[in-house]
Amino acid sequence: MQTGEMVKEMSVEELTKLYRQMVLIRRFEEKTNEMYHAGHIGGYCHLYIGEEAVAVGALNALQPSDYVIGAYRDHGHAIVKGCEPKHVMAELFGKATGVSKGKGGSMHMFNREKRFLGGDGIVAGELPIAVGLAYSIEYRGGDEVVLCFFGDGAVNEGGFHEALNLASLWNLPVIFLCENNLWGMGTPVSKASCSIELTERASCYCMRLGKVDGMDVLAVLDTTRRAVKYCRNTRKPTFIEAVTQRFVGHSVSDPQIYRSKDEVAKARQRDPIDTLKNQLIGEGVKRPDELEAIDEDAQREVDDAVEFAMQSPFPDADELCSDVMDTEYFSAETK
Amino acid sequence: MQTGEMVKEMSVEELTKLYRQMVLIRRFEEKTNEMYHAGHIGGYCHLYIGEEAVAVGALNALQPSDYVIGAYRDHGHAIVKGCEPKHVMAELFGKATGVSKGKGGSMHMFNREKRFLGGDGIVAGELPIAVGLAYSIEYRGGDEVVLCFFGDGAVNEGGFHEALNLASLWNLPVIFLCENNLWGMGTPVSKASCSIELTERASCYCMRLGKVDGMDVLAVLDTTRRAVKYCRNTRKPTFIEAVTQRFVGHSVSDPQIYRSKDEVAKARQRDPIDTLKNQLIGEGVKRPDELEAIDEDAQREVDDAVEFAMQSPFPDADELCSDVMDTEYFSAETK
Amino acid sequence: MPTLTYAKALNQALIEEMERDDSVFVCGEEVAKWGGSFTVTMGLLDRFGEKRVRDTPISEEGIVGLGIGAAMAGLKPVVEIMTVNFIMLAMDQIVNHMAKLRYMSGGQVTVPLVIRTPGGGGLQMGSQHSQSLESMFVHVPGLVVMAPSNPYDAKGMLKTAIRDNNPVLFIEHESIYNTKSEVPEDEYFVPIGKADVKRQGDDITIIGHLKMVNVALEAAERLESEHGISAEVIDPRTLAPLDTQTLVQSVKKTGKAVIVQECWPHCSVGTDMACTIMSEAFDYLDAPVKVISSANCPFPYSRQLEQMALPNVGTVIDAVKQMLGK
Amino acid sequence: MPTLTYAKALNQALIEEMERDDSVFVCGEEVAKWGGSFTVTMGLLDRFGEKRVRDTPISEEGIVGLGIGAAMAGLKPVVEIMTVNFIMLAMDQIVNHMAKLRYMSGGQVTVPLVIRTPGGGGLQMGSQHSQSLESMFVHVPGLVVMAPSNPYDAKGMLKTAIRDNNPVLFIEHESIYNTKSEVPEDEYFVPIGKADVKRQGDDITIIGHLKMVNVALEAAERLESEHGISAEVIDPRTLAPLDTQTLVQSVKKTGKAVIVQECWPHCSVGTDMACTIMSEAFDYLDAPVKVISSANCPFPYSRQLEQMALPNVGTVIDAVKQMLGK
Ligand SMILES: Cc1ncc(C[n+]2csc(CCOP(=O)(O)OP(=O)(O)O)c2C)c(N)n1
Ligand SMILES: Cc1ncc(C[n+]2csc(CCOP(=O)(O)OP(=O)(O)O)c2C)c(N)n1
Ligand SMILES: [Mg+2]
Ligand SMILES: [Mg+2]
Repeated sequence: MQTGEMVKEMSVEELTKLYRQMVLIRRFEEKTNEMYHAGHIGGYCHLYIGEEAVAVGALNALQPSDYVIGAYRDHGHAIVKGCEPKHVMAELFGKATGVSKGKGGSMHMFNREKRFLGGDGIVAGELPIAVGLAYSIEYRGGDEVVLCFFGDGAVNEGGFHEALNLASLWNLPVIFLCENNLWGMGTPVSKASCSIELTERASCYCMRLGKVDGMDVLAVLDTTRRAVKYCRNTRKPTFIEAVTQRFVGHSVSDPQIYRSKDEVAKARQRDPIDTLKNQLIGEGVKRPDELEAIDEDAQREVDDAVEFAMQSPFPDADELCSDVMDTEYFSAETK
Repeated sequence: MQTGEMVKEMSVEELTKLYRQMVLIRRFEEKTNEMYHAGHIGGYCHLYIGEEAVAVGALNALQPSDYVIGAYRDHGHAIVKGCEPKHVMAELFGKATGVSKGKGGSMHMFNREKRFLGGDGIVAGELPIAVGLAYSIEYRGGDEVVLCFFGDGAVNEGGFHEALNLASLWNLPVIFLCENNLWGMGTPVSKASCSIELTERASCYCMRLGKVDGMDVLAVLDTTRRAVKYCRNTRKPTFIEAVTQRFVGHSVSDPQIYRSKDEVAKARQRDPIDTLKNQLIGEGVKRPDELEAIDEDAQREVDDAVEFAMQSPFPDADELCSDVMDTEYFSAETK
Repeated sequence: MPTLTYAKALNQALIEEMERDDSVFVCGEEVAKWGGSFTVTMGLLDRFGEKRVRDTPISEEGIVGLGIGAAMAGLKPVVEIMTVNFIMLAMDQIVNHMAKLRYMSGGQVTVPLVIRTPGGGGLQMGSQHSQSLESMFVHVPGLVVMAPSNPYDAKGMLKTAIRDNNPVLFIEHESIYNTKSEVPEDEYFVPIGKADVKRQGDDITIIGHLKMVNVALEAAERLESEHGISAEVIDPRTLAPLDTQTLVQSVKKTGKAVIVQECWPHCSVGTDMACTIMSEAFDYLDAPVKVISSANCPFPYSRQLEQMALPNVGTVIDAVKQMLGK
Repeated sequence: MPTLTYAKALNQALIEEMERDDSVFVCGEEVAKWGGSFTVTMGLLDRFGEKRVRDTPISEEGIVGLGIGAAMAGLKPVVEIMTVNFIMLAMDQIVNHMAKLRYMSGGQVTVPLVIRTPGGGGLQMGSQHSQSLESMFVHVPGLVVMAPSNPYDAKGMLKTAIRDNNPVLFIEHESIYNTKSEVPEDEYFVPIGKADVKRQGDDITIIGHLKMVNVALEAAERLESEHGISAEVIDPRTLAPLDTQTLVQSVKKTGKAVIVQECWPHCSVGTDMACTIMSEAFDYLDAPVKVISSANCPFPYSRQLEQMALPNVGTVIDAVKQMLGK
């Protein structure tokens, strides 16, 4: 479907939601960057600025009971899948009110209730796990699907290969969504993958392949919706490559010596938020001032999130060694 | 090329060599089985009976300076690449005169001088190493190639994926030769791989693919020769699937409950040794009695190998902890 | 009481737990049609069907990940890794995922996955197929590590492992699958974290796990009959969390300890237990705890060499005699 | 003498060895253009070109295998694994290949491969990025394991590692790359298997490696100035093979030892050294050797929690004072 048509067919609420979520992520990440440099956030911190259309488009194709798992660049995915920004921000601050009680950090956002099963800091580590989530669905005869995000760099890990073969062999409902932002740290796809067409790299697993412009939220939504429908109906896996751009460094402390300012400037000309904004205004769905109000509202939510994170307590000392194991080991008496 | 034509074009010596090597492996493996059950050989022991045409055909396409590395079903490969049968048998007996001093065993035949770099007991473990061997060739600007053998089961390991991508990405001269004997232990290819066409599984690595009847030694020779030529000239990797059959169990102690006697009987009708024998006789290259003489000679060599192994001493006790490290660590004085 | 092999006892545990709880399933290389390389899963495919007893491709990383994901979603997978040697391919999933997901998610996610895998040497399998790698798992917080030495424990421990809510590395031993012992017909469980005093004694404590329990017991019998030495033999059974108390108590009583393991010496279960005992029973010890391990080299193929590489009854007896000055 | 950072000292070692020997090459994720995640390989690409300084795909198993193969064929690869956490993906190549090829081939094959990789915590990297996993490598026979604590050792040890004929795991520490010390301009080497007494003392021996050497030294200074306690500080530098003699000699002199490590407690370098010392200096010890480790849990992200998880100067001082009854 042309995304212009989609704007005409979708409800104002739906469209507004996509816009708001992208803006919310953008503001959230900008603030995260600020808070990192102000010393409130530590460790590795990977921002999603520029790539918002992928998570927003893809996750809006799901039903709430579908599982989601992804990589370490996960703030946006966590928020769209249902974590409150304040709990994500509190996690970044290492506070007890964070989604993972402050123990996980930037790369390990979790919300089990919302079926967001993390953030994974090991490149491609989440793919075999996604296959297991899907196995559980088939095992129980459910109709859910699993949406698994990973980067272009993950395609070269052995775990990618084992996971795609298993999912295909056993007909498991996983949507493997490769967020191809053209770089894995400072390595371009061409220096990491024998083919720069990542759909080609997935072409040997006998599964349906798709490629989409990851800078166009409606295109991502449309493509993912089809994939989800296919997956839900056939119970087979599919692979989608979403070509996107990160407008910022690999992490907050990346000086980006490996790519030109020009490349980034060019990428920014296709800002996914602007694209949708123009469509919404152009098609008369929203007025500029209405969108501005949304922007402000998102900014407020992010500011509130920071306030919440600031006010929240750090974890108690006894949290250090809790959640390691269920120390109530099974015993015959507890039967 | 039709293999019938090859018989006409090749020299008697070449053809005889192929025949003799296949027979030698067959007799060697039969004797190995006997010696295993007589208690002279222990551990895991995987025979190559039925698959001889693959190693013999492929290895005869190489020049001596080319590297070879393979899996645990390696007696035949070791012999064709230049290990003396008596040293291979002695290795099986765990004797000090074995190719690996009795420390390696059935799965770990090595002959560094002949550039046979093992036998590997980890499924797909040899593939990344093969890539490293090839890297060393390119690094030095040599013209050698690497021939790397592995089974159909190895295709589903992550190491396969990483190795093929690397070799393709960096243009390294490796011939990846998949010995598809249709089974990985008791698992048929269809239960392990999303596609039963293993060339399809290798189709995403942007390398030349080939498939060959692994029960026809001349076909294997021809296909591998082309691959070696391509590889030597272009310095790029290639993938060959040789479809073959093991006439016996996965290892000497496999009762084969997973496949029918019928399947095995049918496979035996295409015995690669008989096929070549018929071609040689049919084309008047050799008379039956000449071939019988070769058979007897091979049998004698195997009997001598057993005699040699029997007579050889076990390793000395101090061999236990030698060859672990080079204990002459580098120090400034040794500069 | 019926007598069962170690393999059969494990098989019974699987059957009982699978009958009781639909969410328990088994997967791994050759577990279904073949019945498991060591026959532990024999008959399960016919009984429970392919959904619950599944042959996998040779993809160790993939199938451990599969087990983790399924466990996170509430199933109770029992993944077999054919031997512990191959688990090196799944270390990332085990160390960076299975052991940490609960913690990293602030307790939201649980991973009630059991990985069954046998190790050990003595069968001339060579360097890549003879290892005892349990020490690596004991090193990593977040994992329960169990290692039964006999059919009774095997069954009771596997049932507990499956019922427990934690990730469990369940280590078996390749050369004791055919050893037999009495196994009750009534349901029973062996608790996590509880060592077992396999033999009472006063003069010295001998500690071992897996096959080395048998070695220790045989050594103890001969020490008694041939040398009049009364050895206590303890099998920790669970290696993590370790039942330090039982070990230390015994050593406080005997004042001497020998630990025997098939692991390599360094950074091992054996030296770790020795360190704990020497720390906690320091004033009770007449001599340092002696740790007998496999030789510090890859395992050789050749039979005699391999036998030299492994601890045996003789080496245990010698160590005890030396310690007691006999 | 010029003062260099730990990162720069390593960088110099690489440059010197690469200039000397054409067969030395570097590869790994982000080692070329980026100059290494921690700047250790900065400038090498320009100097030596892409053949010798090569960015790889994210394929840890593949690139360790690549290094093994190249080393078997006579090259001298220095493979960087970005952090030790990711090495779990290459464990099979390390444990089942790199460490065993020499032995399994009866001594024919040598694997002069150096794997450089940093570990350690304290930077809020979270559970999957803060580990100290060197104990796993020390467990496995066939590997040299080196772990320098300062720029001088870093340079001299890396040069030795490259020249040596054995497979070497060369463990660095993420949070000391910017620490500085004097590094001679003339060529020098630090030998394998030689501990270094970083500070002389009489009352107690403190042993640590990597960053914990700095912690131990600071604790020793404060123990001296604030409590009049004279602590000897030893850095084993090579963890395998361990310089047992130097450790034991010191403890025989002081009669007391504290070991401090960032590793987790069980089956670790620390408890292993403690076991060795308690065995070999049993009669000289006034108290059991105390091992201070990271908390037995995955590393938490939150700063305060993480700081609690790690040993620090205070915990060392407390342990020493307690041991000396002060
Ligand atoms: C197994 C593993 N190897 C290396 C790293 C270090 N690392 C972190 S992010 C990254 C690049 C990943 O690139 P890509 O998959 O394209 O994701 P992106 O960062 O572009 O979103 C690397 C190499 C890691 N986290 N895990
Ligand atoms: C990593 C690993 N996993 C499992 C095994 C156990 N195993 C030994 S052989 C084998 C089957 C391999 O099949 P294939 O690759 O087709 O080779 P074939 O035996 O048919 O020659 C398995 C699973 C192993 N050796 N290594
Ligand atoms: Mg990327
Ligand atoms: Mg096969």
